[in-house]
Amino acid sequence: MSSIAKPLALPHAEEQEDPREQLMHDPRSRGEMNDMVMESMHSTTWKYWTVTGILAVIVVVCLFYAWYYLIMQGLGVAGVNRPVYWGIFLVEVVFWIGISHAGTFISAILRVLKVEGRRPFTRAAELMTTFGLVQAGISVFLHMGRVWLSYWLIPFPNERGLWPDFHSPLMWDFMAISTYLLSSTMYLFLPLIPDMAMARDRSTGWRKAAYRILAIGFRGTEGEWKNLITAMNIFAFAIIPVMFSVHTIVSWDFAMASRPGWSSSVFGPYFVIGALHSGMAAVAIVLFLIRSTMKNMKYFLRPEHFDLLGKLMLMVSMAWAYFYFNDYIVSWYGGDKWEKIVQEFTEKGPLWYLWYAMLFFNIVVPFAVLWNKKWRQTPWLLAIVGLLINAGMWLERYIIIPETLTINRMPFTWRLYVPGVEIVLTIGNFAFFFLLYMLASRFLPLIPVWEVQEGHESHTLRKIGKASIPTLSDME
Amino acid sequence: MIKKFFDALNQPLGRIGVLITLLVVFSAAVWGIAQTQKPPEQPIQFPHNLHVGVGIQCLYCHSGALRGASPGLPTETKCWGCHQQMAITNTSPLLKPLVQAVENNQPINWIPVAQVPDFVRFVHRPHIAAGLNCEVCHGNVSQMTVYQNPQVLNMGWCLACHRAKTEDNIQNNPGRDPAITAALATKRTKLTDCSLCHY
Amino acid sequence: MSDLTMLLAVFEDIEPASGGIEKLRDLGVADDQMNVISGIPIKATILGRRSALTRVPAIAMTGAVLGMLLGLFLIYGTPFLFPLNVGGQPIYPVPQGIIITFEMTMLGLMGFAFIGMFVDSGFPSYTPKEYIPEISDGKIAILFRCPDNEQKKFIDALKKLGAESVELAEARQL
Amino acid sequence: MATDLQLPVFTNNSENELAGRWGMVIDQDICTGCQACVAACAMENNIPFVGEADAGYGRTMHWIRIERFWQGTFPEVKMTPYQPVLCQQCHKAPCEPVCPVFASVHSVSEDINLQVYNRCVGTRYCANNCPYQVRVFNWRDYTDARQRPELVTLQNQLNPDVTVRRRGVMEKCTFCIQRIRHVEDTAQSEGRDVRDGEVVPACAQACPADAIVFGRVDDPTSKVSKAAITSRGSHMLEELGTLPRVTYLAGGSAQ
Amino acid sequence: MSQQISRRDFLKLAGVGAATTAVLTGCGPASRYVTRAPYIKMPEYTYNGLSTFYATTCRECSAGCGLVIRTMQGRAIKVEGNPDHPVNLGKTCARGQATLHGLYNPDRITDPIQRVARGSEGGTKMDWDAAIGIVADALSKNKPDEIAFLVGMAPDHLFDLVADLAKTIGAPAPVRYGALGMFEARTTLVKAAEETFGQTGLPFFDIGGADLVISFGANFLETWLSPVAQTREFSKMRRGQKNKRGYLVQFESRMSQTGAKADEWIPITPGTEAMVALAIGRLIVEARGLALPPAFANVDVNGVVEASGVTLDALNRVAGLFSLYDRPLVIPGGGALGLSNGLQTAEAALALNALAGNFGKDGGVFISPTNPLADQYHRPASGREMQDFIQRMVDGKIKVLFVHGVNPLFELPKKLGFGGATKYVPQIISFATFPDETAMEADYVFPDHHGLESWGYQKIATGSASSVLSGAQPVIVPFFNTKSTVDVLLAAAQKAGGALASAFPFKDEVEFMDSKLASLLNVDGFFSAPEINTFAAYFQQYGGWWKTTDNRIAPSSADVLNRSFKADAAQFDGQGDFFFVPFVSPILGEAGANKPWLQEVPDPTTTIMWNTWVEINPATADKLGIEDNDVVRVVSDYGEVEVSVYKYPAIRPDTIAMPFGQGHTAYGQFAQGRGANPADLFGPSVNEAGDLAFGSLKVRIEKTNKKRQLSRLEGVLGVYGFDSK
Repeated sequence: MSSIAKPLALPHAEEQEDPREQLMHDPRSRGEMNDMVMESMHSTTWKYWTVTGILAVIVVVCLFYAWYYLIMQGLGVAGVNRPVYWGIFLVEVVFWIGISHAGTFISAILRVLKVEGRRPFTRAAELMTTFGLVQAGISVFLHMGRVWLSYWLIPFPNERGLWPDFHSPLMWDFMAISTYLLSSTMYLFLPLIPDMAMARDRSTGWRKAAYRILAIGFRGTEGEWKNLITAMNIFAFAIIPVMFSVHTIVSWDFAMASRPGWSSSVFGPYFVIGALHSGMAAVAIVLFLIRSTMKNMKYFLRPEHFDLLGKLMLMVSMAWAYFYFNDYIVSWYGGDKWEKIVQEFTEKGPLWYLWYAMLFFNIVVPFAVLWNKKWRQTPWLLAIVGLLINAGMWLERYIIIPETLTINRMPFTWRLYVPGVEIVLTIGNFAFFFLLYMLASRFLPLIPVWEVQEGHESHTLRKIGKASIPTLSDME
Repeated sequence: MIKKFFDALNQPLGRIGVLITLLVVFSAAVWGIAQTQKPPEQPIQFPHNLHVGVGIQCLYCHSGALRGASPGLPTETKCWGCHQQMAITNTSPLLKPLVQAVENNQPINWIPVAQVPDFVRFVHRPHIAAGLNCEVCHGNVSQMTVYQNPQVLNMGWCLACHRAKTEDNIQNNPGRDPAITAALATKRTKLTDCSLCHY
Repeated sequence: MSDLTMLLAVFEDIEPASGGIEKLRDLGVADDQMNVISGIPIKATILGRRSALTRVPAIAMTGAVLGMLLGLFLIYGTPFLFPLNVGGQPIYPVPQGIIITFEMTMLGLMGFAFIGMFVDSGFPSYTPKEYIPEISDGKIAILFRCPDNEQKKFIDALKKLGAESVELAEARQL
Repeated sequence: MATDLQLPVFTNNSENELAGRWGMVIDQDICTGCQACVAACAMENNIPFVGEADAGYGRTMHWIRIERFWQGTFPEVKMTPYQPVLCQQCHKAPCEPVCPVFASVHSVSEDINLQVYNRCVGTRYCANNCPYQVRVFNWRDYTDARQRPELVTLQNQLNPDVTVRRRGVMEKCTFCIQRIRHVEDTAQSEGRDVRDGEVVPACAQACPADAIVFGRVDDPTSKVSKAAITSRGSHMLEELGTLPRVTYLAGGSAQ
Repeated sequence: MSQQISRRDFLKLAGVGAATTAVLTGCGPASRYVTRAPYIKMPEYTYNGLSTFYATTCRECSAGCGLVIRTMQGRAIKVEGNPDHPVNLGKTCARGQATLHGLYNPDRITDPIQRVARGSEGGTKMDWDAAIGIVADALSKNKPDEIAFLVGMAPDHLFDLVADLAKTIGAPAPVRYGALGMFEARTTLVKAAEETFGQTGLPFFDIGGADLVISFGANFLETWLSPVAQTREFSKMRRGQKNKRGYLVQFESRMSQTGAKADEWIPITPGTEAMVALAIGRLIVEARGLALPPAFANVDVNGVVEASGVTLDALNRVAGLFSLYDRPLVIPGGGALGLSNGLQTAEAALALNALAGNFGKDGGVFISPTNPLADQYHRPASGREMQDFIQRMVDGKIKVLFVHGVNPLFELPKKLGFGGATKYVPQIISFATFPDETAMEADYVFPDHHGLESWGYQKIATGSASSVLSGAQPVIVPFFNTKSTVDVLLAAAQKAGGALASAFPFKDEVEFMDSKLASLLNVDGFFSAPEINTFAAYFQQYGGWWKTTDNRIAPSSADVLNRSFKADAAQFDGQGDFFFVPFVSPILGEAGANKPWLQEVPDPTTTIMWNTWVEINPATADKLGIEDNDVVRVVSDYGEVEVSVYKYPAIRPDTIAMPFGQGHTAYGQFAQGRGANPADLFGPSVNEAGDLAFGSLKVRIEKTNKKRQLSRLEGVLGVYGFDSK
């Protein structure tokens, strides 16, 4: 006997999804949202100040004092040696630039593609971009042997008649990172202007003065909006290639060197994807922290957003695995003697466990967790996955830089790298990132309220047949 | 509190205060730089003008310039060669350090002034061989008492001359002879080479 | 012509606001005598207005050209000023030139877009302006000029259309 | 007077000088690994010593090192011929283009590879990119007598012709350019060309086995050119196309 | 850029030192703060920027290489070889290069001092008049036979003076000693020559002329006799001949630097060198089908194969080489002679040379030229003689001991008891330049100049075909308040008065030297002069005087092969499992440990810097469960040392080796407390020639569960694989 249908599911299995669980279909008035955001900025507990204080102390000791010590003593206090001339400092540079990619990705690419789920957390991601770049910049300077002369990288006319050498990938890097830092800071600022105006309108005292300055006199007239939106559109389109170029150029620092394990043409896209991998994961961590520690954020940051992030993370993880495999198999199959030695060293050398840990964190963990929608929508779980991915990506950079550098074409010099003061400075770097974020969280509206309201305006529920279907009208 | 501070800055007096602070910082920096450029105190306030005036050649005391890198500074023996025959030597208070140095067999610790940094190798000989007179770089010493550098000895200054001397223009190559042009190019390659001075 | 007064009409929602604009136009207020101040960007067509002119793209393009020229100078001009041989590479390299020119072009583009936004909107300006803080709470305000003596007429008409308040616009410190 | 404004024309003619100027031949068959070159180089070039801990951690400052490997196990064990490794003065040096500030540049006039210490900002990219791993970095202030009081008297030995490097600066073998310059200057003052064998770097000067020969490689009659023309000769990592200026003559019983 | 105070103060105020100036002046100071302290009193001719070069003689070992020191503004800048000098022809070794670090060593003794107590640091500074008074008193107030002189292998003019002095006052002849001499086993070589050819003198092996060199333990490229000259000759042997590449075969139990250069390195049980040499001789004779001469008659080839661990194939191959090559040369030396049967080894090797018929021919064996001053060869005291000397000390027969140029507390094996014997000597006067162990134990230290601040000459023992007197002169004015020991002794002689004063009427050192050099006037050399001032000027200018002819003496080979040679098994002291091969560190030598740059020059075979290691075969180490860098205790019957392990692939599994040169308990900051001294393990046994049988030891290894990282230049990962740490 043939049946006309498969067994039916339990009733209401699909109806359980209430559209009101989505931020866009749970509108509140702008004033209410403004107050919520303002309240979240104003409420500081003793816990907040304790954490901030501890972070500040760590920054002063582990970053500023340790840096002073490093400068006065020379890089000998770090673990770099011959042949590992580049150590954790550059791992940090790549790592933080990677982190910084998430902000641009979310606010630029998703803005261009009109992914509505981005609305509440573009700001949080953009802040990560800027603060991540600050850390990357610091790490570059930490890395330099004579940092006090780093201004020689700036092309300016001088009495020596000397200019920087644009043949050098580091110079491209310098230009690209400066461009990226400047443009991402501007891009952070543009959508912030209306929110600054909002904050200006509802604060007093020094905050008022500061917001007034930052709101640069914005009222919201037609012309102002038009200019702002136009500028933002230009930025959204222009910053995407810059973002790709930045990490590609970072990868070229390695790929341009004729070193086994580095000289690879897939490094550009591989690094970009790697950057997104760690960046997305970092967004997950930061969103989780914001949501769980700041007031009123559970309204703005909802499981649906973690779901979106989770999907992106899964996608990026797969892409990363694809690119890694690409890089791997080419050198595995190609049979270049030195490439093979590098591979053998990473897999079977004294640091073999780092390689396995990297693969586990970067591929296995996201694959295992992020397929499941329920798990994706669990913020703490996503944060843990994010943490592991970040650890994995940090290890990936560690394997690419100090570990690969151990192997070169002169076996007589092969030597392992043992980090020294870098560890302290890394702690300082992380603390500085979180300190900046903590301070910013009480000064800048972490939710772009006007964008959320804009979203509310364009979303409706439309009744089609028996169901109310969330519907988006393009108002931009 | 902070607001008050910002408000105070908006007052005319506050703005003047900011201006004054900036000025003080700036002039301190200028003063600091100026301090580094002041000529040092020499053990003997040697009057170059007097010695050049009586017709003593630069190379008499700084003879190393003819043969090698450093022209050298004269020892008390050289001074004494002339000064022991002069009556003023024993009477002038300015010459007391010299007399003492000779009597105690102590050196005169001249402080070199026309110095390039340690990472620059400057060799006098080829410059003299190229026909440059001392005063081209050291200024008119006959007008100075204690020597002072007439200009900042920096890389741009060196390079400008090296380039000018090898530039292929009418002055250097009046007949526009291709052979001279080629020779100038070769010379320029050498004279603008980093390895000429830095090693 | 009699003196003009500046009025500020505040609406709760977009619909009445667009009605208000239409009404004002009917009442003879020219398009350049009104402005809409809103907490979110609203498309001009929604309000039935002509789109505001923006010079930002033009300024940005100028910046892009300037940036490109700077990039070209850096990569091809500076080696001309002091040519130095490195690793047998050409003094005026093409691939590197693409990178530097690209970065500088983008920097110019974005930098000038940013500056253009400031210039075209007259930012930053801290002088008192006609504004009410409710706008950032999502209200829409129409700022318009009307003849002094017909004030009442305009207020009534707009109130009828659902304006929360129509008052004399007064410049205030933002 | 328009010609006065004419900008000088600079051409890059390094491509035409592939033969190079200065070169070295090292005969591994007679190098006895005695390290005299290492010590001589250190003394000539003001190379600081770094102490036991740093030396064991790959931070020795030697500009020349002698490599050796093992083949086989006891009793058929053999040591590979000693190989002094120093800067190969590549014509197409991978270290040069990667420096962002032109601290690692090519001397077109001498066709050697320069490290301009005072220009160096310490990115260490050049060292990474050097396939021969012959660049050394001043990891600490090894030459600062304020930090190392033992140097106060030892610094009387410093060669005034060579810059003393401080922390954060990359350095490497210069082919004893101070000696090249000195000899060139002497020759010029005597109005003659530099004679073959007149320029001797410190390592070649010390080498008791005369395993190191130095001279002009663009002169086919020079001792070094003649020494290089043998079936035993090879360049290190020749496949990289760096055009090194050091020729190694194979050790062992190879003809 | 000047030394201006205000600027310096400003910088201090600015508080960021270098960075600020860099920013301010726009140029990074690579070295502006390295102060080259002005050399206070410059002669007029040094004031310009030109270098001045002085010819002198290296004093780092007794080989006597000629140096030319580049000086600038009164400072010695660089050591270069003297190209005219017949020993080294312009070449130097690492130790010679680093001699400047001795000259400017921060630990030099700066003033004459009287120790408060023996062994204590520092002491009371004295002035030189008082010091001379003390020396004069010591010379005149003691009975002549209670005065003893212990001097090093360099310089010879001092030795001549001391010898004359001893003769004048009737004291026993001065004793010369040096650890290098002990490790070279010079006495054994001399004795072997005497017994084999009946001629005294140090054998000379013409490596450069040979095309096949078979070496029994002779580390002639490292520290043995005259390494620079021998390296040059080796290079000539290898590649200096037309269409022929010289071949080197090395028999030893641990691959030395010389062994590493060998075309064939044949590991051999220590102590079997003599029998292997004789077996090879027998195989050659048999292969050629000649009548077996008595020299090789007693050897049992199969027994040799078994005892030595060298296969019969290998022996046959080496024997075959003798007919393949035209000019074979056999060299005995180094560790092979420092065994109980060392003399037999030397003689057996000479017998092989006799078989090769190379005596007095190119590439053969000679007796080294006698020195130009035509007195006998002053070899270092053998172990037996040193034992006698120490016995005299213990017996209280020495009331005053003068020590110069040698550091017996370090260089003599501890077991010989010099350290204990010093307490029987009421007065010890050291002339040490550095605060070495012996100077610490002395009552007075009257520091001599460093070699580069001194006048002098050195009689070249070997290394040159012609007879050479190498000259030394000061290249800078003395850096510290030191005084030439010759001057001190001359002044003391004057002060002591009497016969002493009239026997040494010299004003100073130079006058004394001139009196010695006077015998060379009008002798045929590469220069000659009719009167002493001209001669002395040339002597200093050229860095010595030498003949232009070949002055080597051809030994007579008449009866060598008809003698009967013994090849006994070597005797080993102790019950350990391992043969012990001590060798002199090729870099540090006996006295290089206080020179920081020598410490940092890697050892040629292991690439280790700054420390001592013990070499163990990897297979043995694995069996014992020992890893690289593990600290083990090496125990002999006479002492023990703790030292880190280096798994050395080229050493016999039943042998361990340790370098000599470190393990100082004094001798300045760079040497003190660094490494271990293998001489602490040595016993008192000597070979038949009286040389210390330092290799006649069996030791055992005990684990300590400690680890101490050895500093190596090599990257372990690349050289020994990823598994090694």
